[in-house]
Amino acid sequence: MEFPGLRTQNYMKKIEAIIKPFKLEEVKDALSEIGVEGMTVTEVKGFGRQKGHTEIYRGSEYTVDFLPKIKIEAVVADSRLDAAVAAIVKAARTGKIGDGKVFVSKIDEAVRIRTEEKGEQAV
Amino acid sequence: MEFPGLRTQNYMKKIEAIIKPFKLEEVKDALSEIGVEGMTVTEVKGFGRQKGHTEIYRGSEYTVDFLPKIKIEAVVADSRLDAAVAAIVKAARTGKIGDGKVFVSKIDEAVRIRTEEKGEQAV
Amino acid sequence: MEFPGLRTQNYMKKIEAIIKPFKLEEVKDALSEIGVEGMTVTEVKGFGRQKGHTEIYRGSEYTVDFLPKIKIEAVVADSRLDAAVAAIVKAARTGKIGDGKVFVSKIDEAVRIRTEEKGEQAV
Amino acid sequence: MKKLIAFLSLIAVISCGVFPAFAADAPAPKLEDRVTDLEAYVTNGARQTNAATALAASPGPGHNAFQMVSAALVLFMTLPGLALFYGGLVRRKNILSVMAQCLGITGLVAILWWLCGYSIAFHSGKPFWGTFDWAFLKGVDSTPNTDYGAWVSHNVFSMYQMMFAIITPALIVGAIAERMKFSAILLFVTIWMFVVYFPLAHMVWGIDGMMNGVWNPNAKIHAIDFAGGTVVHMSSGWSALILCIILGKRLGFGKEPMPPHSMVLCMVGTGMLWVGWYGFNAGSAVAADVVAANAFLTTTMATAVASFTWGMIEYVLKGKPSILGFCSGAVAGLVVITPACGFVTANGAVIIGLIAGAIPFFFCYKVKNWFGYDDALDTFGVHAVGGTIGALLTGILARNSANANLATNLKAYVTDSALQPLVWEQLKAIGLTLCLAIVGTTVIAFIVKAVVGLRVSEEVETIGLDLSEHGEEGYHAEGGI
Amino acid sequence: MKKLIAFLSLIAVISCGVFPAFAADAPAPKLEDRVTDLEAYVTNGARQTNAATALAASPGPGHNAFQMVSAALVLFMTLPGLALFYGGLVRRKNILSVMAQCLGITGLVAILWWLCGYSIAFHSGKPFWGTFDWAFLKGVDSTPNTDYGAWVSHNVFSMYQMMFAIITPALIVGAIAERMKFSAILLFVTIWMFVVYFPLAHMVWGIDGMMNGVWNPNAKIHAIDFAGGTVVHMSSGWSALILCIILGKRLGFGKEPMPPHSMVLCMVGTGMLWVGWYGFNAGSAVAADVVAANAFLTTTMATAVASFTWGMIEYVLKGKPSILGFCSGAVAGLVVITPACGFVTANGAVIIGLIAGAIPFFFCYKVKNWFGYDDALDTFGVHAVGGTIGALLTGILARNSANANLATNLKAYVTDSALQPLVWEQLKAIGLTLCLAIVGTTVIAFIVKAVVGLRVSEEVETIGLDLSEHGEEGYHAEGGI
Amino acid sequence: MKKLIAFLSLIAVISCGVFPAFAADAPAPKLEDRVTDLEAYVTNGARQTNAATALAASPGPGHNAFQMVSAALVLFMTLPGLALFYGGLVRRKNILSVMAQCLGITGLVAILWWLCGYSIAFHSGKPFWGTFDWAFLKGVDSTPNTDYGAWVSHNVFSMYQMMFAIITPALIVGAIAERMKFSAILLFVTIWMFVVYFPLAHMVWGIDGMMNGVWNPNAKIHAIDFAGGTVVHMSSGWSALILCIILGKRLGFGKEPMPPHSMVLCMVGTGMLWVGWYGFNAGSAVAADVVAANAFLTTTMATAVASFTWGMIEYVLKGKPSILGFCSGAVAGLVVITPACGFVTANGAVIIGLIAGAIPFFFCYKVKNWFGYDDALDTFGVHAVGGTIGALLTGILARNSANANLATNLKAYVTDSALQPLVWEQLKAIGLTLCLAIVGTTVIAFIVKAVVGLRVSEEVETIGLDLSEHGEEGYHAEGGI
Ligand SMILES: Nc1ncnc2c1ncn2[C@@H]1O[C@H](COP(=O)(O)OP(=O)(O)O)[C@@H](O)[C@H]1O
Ligand SMILES: Nc1ncnc2c1ncn2[C@@H]1O[C@H](COP(=O)(O)OP(=O)(O)O)[C@@H](O)[C@H]1O
Ligand SMILES: Nc1ncnc2c1ncn2[C@@H]1O[C@H](COP(=O)(O)OP(=O)(O)O)[C@@H](O)[C@H]1O
Repeated sequence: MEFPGLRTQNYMKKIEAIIKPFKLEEVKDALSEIGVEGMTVTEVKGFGRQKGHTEIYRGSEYTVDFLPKIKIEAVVADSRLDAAVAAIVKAARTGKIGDGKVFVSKIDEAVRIRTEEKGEQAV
Repeated sequence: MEFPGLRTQNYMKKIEAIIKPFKLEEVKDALSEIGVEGMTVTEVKGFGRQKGHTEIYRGSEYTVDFLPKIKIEAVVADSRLDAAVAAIVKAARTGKIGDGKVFVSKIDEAVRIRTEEKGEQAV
Repeated sequence: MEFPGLRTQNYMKKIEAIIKPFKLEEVKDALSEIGVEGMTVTEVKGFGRQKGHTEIYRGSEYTVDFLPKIKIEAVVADSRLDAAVAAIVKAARTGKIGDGKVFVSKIDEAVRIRTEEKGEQAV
Repeated sequence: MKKLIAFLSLIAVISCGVFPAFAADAPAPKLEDRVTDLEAYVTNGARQTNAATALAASPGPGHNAFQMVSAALVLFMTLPGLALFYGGLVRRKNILSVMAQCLGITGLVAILWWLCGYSIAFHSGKPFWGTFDWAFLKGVDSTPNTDYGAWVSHNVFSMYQMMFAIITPALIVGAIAERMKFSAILLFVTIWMFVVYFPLAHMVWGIDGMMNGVWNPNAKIHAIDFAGGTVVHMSSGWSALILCIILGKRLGFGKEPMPPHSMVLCMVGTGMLWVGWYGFNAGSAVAADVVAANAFLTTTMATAVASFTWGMIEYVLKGKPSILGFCSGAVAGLVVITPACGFVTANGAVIIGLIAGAIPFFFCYKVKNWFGYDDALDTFGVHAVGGTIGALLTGILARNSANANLATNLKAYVTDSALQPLVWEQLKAIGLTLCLAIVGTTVIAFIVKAVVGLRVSEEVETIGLDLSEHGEEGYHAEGGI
Repeated sequence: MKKLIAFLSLIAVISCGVFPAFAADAPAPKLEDRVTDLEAYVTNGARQTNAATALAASPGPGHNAFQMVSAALVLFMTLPGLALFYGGLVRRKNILSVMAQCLGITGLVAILWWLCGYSIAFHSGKPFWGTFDWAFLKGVDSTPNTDYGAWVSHNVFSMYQMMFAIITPALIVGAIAERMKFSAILLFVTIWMFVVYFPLAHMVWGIDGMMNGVWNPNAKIHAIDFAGGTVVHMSSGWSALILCIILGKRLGFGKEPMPPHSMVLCMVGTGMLWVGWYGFNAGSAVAADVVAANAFLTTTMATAVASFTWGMIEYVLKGKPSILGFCSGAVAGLVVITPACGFVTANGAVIIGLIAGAIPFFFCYKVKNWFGYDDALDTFGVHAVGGTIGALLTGILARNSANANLATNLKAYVTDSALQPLVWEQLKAIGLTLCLAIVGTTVIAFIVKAVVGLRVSEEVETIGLDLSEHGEEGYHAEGGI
Repeated sequence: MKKLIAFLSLIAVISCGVFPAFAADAPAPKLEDRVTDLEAYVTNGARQTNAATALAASPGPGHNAFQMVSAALVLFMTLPGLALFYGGLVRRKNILSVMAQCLGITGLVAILWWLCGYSIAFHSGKPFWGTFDWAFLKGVDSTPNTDYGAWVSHNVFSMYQMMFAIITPALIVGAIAERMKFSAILLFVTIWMFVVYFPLAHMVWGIDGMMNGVWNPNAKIHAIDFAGGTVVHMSSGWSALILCIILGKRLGFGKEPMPPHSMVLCMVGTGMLWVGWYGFNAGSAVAADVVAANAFLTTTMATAVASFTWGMIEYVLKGKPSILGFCSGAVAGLVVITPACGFVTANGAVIIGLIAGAIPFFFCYKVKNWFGYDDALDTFGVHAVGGTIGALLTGILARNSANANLATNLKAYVTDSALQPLVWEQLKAIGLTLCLAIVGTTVIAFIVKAVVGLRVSEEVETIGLDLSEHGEEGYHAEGGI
């Protein structure tokens, strides 16, 4: 399997969004609406400005700085990037601290395992 | 710790593969065979073409669009990229919808915590 | 939402660190100290040089090559990169095999969902 | 241990005063009477109170053993049975809150019970309220109280009944899960016990209770409730409905998916509930006698049939029989048979099982969505609906052949026909219970709302009650995350 | 409660017809007889049927209480005991399917039992089959049936036996886990109960059963099986082997790792099985008498020894004693002691424990891999092998000193020597049980295959039975994923 | 089953030898005596040994049933109760090790018990040590041993006591969790049973034990311990403290967060412990009599009050009542009431509950941090402290009105006043127990350290004991990871 030249271009982006768990459904729907057909979701714990809580187990106290979040990864064609990011931000926003982030980075290549389709066809 | 100039080159790539959980063993073996000595695996849920299921809990019905998948992350030297991607695709393929994806992106630097080795020596 | 020109530059990096679970607290503190205000943590399983174990369940034996690790993702401004990587390496090091890795890659854009702040302000 | 001897001699000592007939110096009781008393123990019959035999003041081992085990089984229903059944159904971030509510209610109610609850509920007094003579369980010792169990220690009976008083408010938790303040729950339960539970228990089970159809000839309503269809399930179920309506829906209800975080825990809880329920139902005979035996059979048949029915209805209508379906059916069966178990036959139990599998199903799947109230874990759909159906079916299916006491004490009401007079008595009891629960809960809810407020803040609800209200998380991964 | 009085008087009433001797107008029964009857209750002796004492028709509280608790304990073994023991061993995507199978079988078998199962198994009739006289549990009331328990209510005994009828097919689930259709399981079990279980139960325990060596003098095979080595464990275990072979291996068996998704649940289930098993073994005495007491001791010793033995064998051979090892050993010990518990001594039990820890270990670790059948959770290795060894060891270790009935009813067979004649009787019973289970299961399996098909589709198996067959998932994280 | 007849006749047979009075040819026992014996069964009174009635050699069903169920309940406390309570509190990587320790200890102790443990602990002999006459449980049959229970089978009593011998060392596991070698634990427990447990059990409960204040008139110390405050909780708790100090802290203790990996399991275990504890406390009456009944009530009240107290103290001091708080309080209440349950009144129990909720709280939250020892799961804070307080409070709160045996056997010591002489006896017992546990454990610990070493390697501890010591993991996700 060869990818001539492809690796120099950047025609796909990966969007990583860290959101509050209960917003997942809304974000998913928002993305589907604008035609993002696939994404991968991971359960994560987030540390940030949103202050954690103290847990007390008998003698031992812990400050739990890590709060449950959900990470959404979606690889999209450049053409879809802005719309996708906008959709996520809109759907995930509560206005309260801890709403999360969206990170964008380049993807050099994508392959659909089933068909070996590459590039935009794969996502 | 300084990385003079390194950051301009791209001599390593990160492979992210989303596969069906029961394929993990095969993929792992395939990668070891071609000499990939390390990888990191995460339990994820995938949303895509493969249709989900309806869950019914008494009165409430949910369409579960998220299916259990496994994400494999392996950082490899450019030289190994093609072989690695090919190995993954081959091992993870069932030909049925939902087989998953492989995404490739650039890694600017890698450090082995134990030895502080950098670059290719680190992976 | 438009990001004029931003996408060409690279003024932020994503640090992915795979560490031993019990080192999380130390690493988190080390990062906070140098002013990294946010990170996202994921429970992962790692495959590498550190040899796994054999599990035996009645008749069936498995070699468990995957060991529990924790993945820390922190997006930082370029200016902070070296300090952050150094802090992680220092805090996560036990000197024993399996200490883990640090990977660095480019981030094209970051958005704080709550405020829509972008770039360095977002992380 | 040797204590026995000691104990015997004590009995002797005591007796000198209490039962001269037994004292060394007095003529010993007739052998005839002693044998009759022994026979009474075996058949759980009336004691020889005229002649003071060696058995005087002693419980009967078989019955006492059964009652202690039954009490333990009923506690098992709440801890951990109900805590698991409910806890498995909530979201992960609220699992501990449900458990804390069960534990908190247990401690709280036990204290109220010792204080005066038992006395109010079971000491004879007014038709709807006892007295304070047994406050602090004063005088509630190991000697049987023949009003409630000729051969069971009074203190064991009081503890057995305490387990009922504990699980009843705990059932309400299901409806208001994931959003009510812990402090509000404690306050609500405290008042609710005095306003709803203690009076109801007295009316239905108190020896001079106004709805105690079997044992109180002067009852105003000649209703029957073997193990608590009205007292336990209707009272908690209807109160739960009102409370969850006043409380309002959970944030995101209907929008976000809120699947059970662990059907596994839910199923484990169901199994424990079923097993423990034998103490609840058969134990309500307050003896290991023929009535208990019948209750054991009817409880088993009704539950198994209801569980299978619910599952099969799902199979037919939804194409998939679910664990939650089998579990809900089992619990519904247990609820509906509760008031009936000591009064119906095996076939009656099977009929009850079929109905118990069908009607609550209908309420949980359809009615709830029609009205759109957020009865989080279906306390109303299962317990209120089930308890009400149960009370009614008890009226229809109670048979003299199943329980001799009906023939003796309710001849006029139980005529072994579907529309026997008892049915109307049951309807009256249902009405009264319903009103008490609904009115009582409404008033209390608003009082509590005024005093401490009912609901947690949006932020607390979002983050989850475990972290915010109890400072703990249900599960931790490696690294303590 | 006062009901007792009522009940007594009823007895009186009834008696008028049944036992003139007791009727008011007739001469009262001799005091002597009344006392003898009371003594009979305590010693679980034969009732005074000639003279009708006040005890007539009444169960004995101590024995009745024990039987009800035992029945509850046996249910506890299935729900949630077995569901957890098996459920913990499957992959996460199939945990609920195992629980659904346990719940579904419980409801189904209960209905069959009520329909005619109990009547076929326990009503006297042919040597291998009863009658339909007790269909719908007609006439099965609270009065003891002296054929099975002089002082235990008949309805309680029938429910107690029902719990055995439930857990037996549930055991089979272990072998065919993670791949058999729910509908196929229900159909298979329905036929299997009529072809294998009911007949076998009748042969071994029916009062005129052809293998009931202790109570049927005319038995063709004078075998003994105290609590179900043949009826429960051999029948389910051997059927499980056949069924899992016909069904075929799980996808990826031997290739993909399939570690237990939760050894924690498995261990919890083991504890519950052990505790519940006391109801299973000691309860099989149908009285809280000397025989039950001995069964309690032997069950405890055999289980503890077997658990420790299995763990230590692993320690020596594999270097690591595993939880699964200790758990498997405990269950194996419980299985092997089951037919023997009422007939062997403490030392006999220890010997049984040692063997139970070793031989099933060998089958699960080696034999299974040699033949390569996919007995997913080792139902064959533990239950078939264990049940068979148990039946044999019962023949070798049964001693008159352990159970008086052997001296009285099996003098010729139990000569207190290792090769006593009983051994051959046991071998015959083993052979017959084996044939019935194997032939029966083979035939039924192919019928079911033809009617609904045995196996789920590849896709369903890959995704997991929970989602595909029951529309649920065992666990959900925050956000409902 | 018909065995009864058989059994009766056997009794007859035997009797010929043993009790001529009963043999056919000899004059039958007087009716009077037979009735007295029957009454003795009901009241758990002394048996008619002079006249051999039909009851001779027979246990009493009610008491025997209760004892068997109680024994099963105490086993339930360990498997899975304690395994869950402790297992939930450790980190995920060590959950199975805790369960393995519970299972391993169960098998090991059972074997020691059968070997000679029971004989050393309960056969009369020296004031602090029995004999080997009951080694291999020789002669321990179904006939009651009137030294310990007039109407309970001796073999059942021995198994009941075995469950105590099992849970006691298992409690120690809590203090040394997550770091001690499995082999070291097995070796330690083996020696510890002979040095600490068997002697202590003999001193306190052996019929001629030197601290058996109630039943041994010649006791050197007239102390009382109803269900094991000294024997079980003090012995295990103080040994746990010493052992965890010698063992040293867990790696990262105080630095890394080590939150319970599943408070859910911990709470489930708590519920099981509470339910099982009724077998532990009420069962210690060795009869379903008046004493058991009182113990049932006091156990319930003390536990509920302690649980609520601990939770409310947290509420006030920390602002959040935690599940772990309610659970710890419940267990503390159970521990403190253990030695007292059979001797105090309802109000005494409430007082005990309040103290049990407060003092252990103080030790777990403050004292532990002051001294900085790593008692991982607070075995010392709860069991040692609780057991010690309990032994003392028993001395202060024991009342003649609560237990007739005090009036008869300890008149001089129990004067119904707070500072009655009994208090000093209790202090002596506390001192002796403390010394034995501390000295014994210290010596044993160093022996074990020398022989196999106490602690696992750093690497093993880091990776977790489950994988390294038992070759298993508690939980597996899809794909077997
Ligand atoms: N620099 C970062 N790198 C990676 N993840 C981050 C970073 N900063 C924040 N996050 C993630 O975003 C979540 C929300 O961030 P936080 O600062 O708490 O609130 P807000 O998004 O409102 O600023 C955090 O819990 C964490 O998971
Ligand atoms: N654009 C995407 N970005 C990230 N992950 C994706 C994307 N599309 C698909 N995936 C992942 O790949 C998995 C399989 O994709 P799907 O469309 O269901 O089948 P196929 O791979 O056969 O096209 C999904 O479950 C999801 O986890
Ligand atoms: N090439 C790689 N790509 C991604 N993750 C890796 C790679 N190599 C190692 N890792 C991660 O780092 C962890 C530690 O690596 P390992 O080789 O075991 O020890 P060391 O870090 O000391 O070399 C592994 O468990 C795995 O999670």
